[in-house]
Amino acid sequence: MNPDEQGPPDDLLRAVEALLFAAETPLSAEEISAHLEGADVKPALAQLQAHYAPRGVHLVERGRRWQFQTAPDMAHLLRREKDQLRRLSRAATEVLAIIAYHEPVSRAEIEAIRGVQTSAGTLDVLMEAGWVRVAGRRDVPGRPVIYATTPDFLNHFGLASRRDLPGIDELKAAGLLDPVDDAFDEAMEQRADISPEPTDSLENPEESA
Amino acid sequence: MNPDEQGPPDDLLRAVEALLFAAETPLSAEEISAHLEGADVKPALAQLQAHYAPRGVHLVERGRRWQFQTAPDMAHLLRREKDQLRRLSRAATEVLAIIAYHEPVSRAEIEAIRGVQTSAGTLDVLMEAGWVRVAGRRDVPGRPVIYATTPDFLNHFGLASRRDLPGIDELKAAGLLDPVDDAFDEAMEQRADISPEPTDSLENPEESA
Amino acid sequence: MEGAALLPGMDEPPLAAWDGVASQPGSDAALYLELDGWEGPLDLLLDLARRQKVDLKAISILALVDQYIAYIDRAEALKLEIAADYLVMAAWLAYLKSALLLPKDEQEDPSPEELALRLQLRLERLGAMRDAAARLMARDRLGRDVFARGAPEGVRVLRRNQWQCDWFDLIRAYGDVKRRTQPVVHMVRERPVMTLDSAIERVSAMLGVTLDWLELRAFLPPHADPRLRRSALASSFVAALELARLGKAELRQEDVFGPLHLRRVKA
Repeated sequence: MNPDEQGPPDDLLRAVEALLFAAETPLSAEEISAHLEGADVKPALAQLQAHYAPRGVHLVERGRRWQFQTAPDMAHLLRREKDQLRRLSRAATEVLAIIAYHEPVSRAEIEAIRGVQTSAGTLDVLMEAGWVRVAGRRDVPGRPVIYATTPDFLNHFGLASRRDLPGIDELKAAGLLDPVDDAFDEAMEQRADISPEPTDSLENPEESA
Repeated sequence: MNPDEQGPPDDLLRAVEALLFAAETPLSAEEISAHLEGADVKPALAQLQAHYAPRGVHLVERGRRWQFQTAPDMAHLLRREKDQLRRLSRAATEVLAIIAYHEPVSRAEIEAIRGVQTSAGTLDVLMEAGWVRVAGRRDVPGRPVIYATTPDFLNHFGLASRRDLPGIDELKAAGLLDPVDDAFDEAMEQRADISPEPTDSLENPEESA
Repeated sequence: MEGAALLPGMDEPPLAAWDGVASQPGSDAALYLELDGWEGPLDLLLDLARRQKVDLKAISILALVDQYIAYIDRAEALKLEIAADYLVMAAWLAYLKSALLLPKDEQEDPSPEELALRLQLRLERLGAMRDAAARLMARDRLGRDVFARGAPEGVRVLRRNQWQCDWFDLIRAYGDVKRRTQPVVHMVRERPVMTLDSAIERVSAMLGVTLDWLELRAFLPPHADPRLRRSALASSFVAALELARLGKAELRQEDVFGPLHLRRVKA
């Protein structure tokens, strides 16, 4: 049992629990606090999270907002045929990933990565799902619109924040989120440093064939 | 601590908890059991009910169906009142003033004094504000409701009593009863004072444009 | 995915749906000719590259070029419709291959190695995002794997009106009502005016003094109350028109709205 939990829960804890159970949308600590005469609710949130961790319902934080949801291992019991999620096209899932990992990002930047034009419908689908929003314009000639993800995106994909995106640290460390031009310059510099006369595998198809 | 609860909850308990949490309607024990390969869920329901009894959310049985709901002593938290400052409309201010000067007064009398009809909403607003109350009925045919001000009214406007309201003579002295014609003339004179060469405007529109 | 799915001589079923990872291992021989299944030539290249089963960093660009061109050739042989961008890529890759095979000192700038490196970097980036998308989609998703409360009671914020009105508003409102409804006695106030007769008299008298043009304003009483001046200006203007009509004066105005001049007409 959690060491925080001894005896019956106090009224503040019960109040936070009741509010989060009743809420129709995730609530930030500030919103919860506003309902409770400005009480500091962070310790109660931490206690509740610990209390619910082994249970069938979990308390999760998504983009600084909190909500109860069923434990992931209960998915097989709860899956409902009637509200199957609409299947996203491959293009839409890739565009969503590119926006999430690079945000904010313009359409041209998305296309540079994918090597194809993005149909208007693809971004519309993502915006209609409430996962992507227009986040302003880039301050370059043409002032292109830039896109970013929404709090609903984090909520839907079970991410506490963008730092939770799968593998984002590794991708960043490997430079895979940098534009090709930057990576190219860096690679050329490294090559120059290591071997001024590189003999690389590119010329040697037999080796890897 | 509940004697039923030792160690972490088992999977059946967790499944029942998750199912009830995610359900859109109350579920009978049979319905829950049907989702869980016919397991006997009654002990789990009893355990859950005992577990949630001291918490902010209760598991309740109504007509043989089970559901989670906010603990009754926490229900008041689900509604929060927020003050919103709103300016009294001109019509409402006039009605309030008439009631203050003439109370107790019926709606027909208010309309006779104002010279215009008064919408029902206007009196509602004044009663919502707590400044006007129903003070009985006038003993005339139709027995119309009569209105008067409240102690809150005096309080809000910083009056010790209604006698503190300025009399007609004082209003006159303050220029508040001057006919509109006079007020207009006065305004014109003030304008003339400001621009000593008002004749120019006839011959030279560019200058004043 | 409909239409162009072809399995040259193989009995494997076609891919039912894209699953976000490279094609099944061992399917080299059974190269699916499904251009509809790829999101452009770069995507096809990435899929071919993934078949080399090595890190994208260590990929053989020459082998990749051969595979891509072979693939397009096969599609052409089968008379499949091939989008232009796939053909452009094929031509570019053929050029890249020939350049890579040239001796170093005959290579042009930018060197084919650099072009190959750029291609490899692009494939790596697209591959990273393709994998990221697959991992994202495989997460426990709200409404599919995890669920919010099915019947939340809801938390409501009720707005309570706090009405604002101050003492002065109240008193003024009462004054407005009283003023609006009290019986009004209209009295016309005596105003300082110059009558038309006196203006005609005054202007004629002043015109008699000189034969020069005089501006209308010169005919006004110099130190009059502003309200009298306004009246005098209007009357003097009408007087000037009247005198002109009678042939006793002439009027001149040089531009629209400009100063109005008048002078006596010699009798």
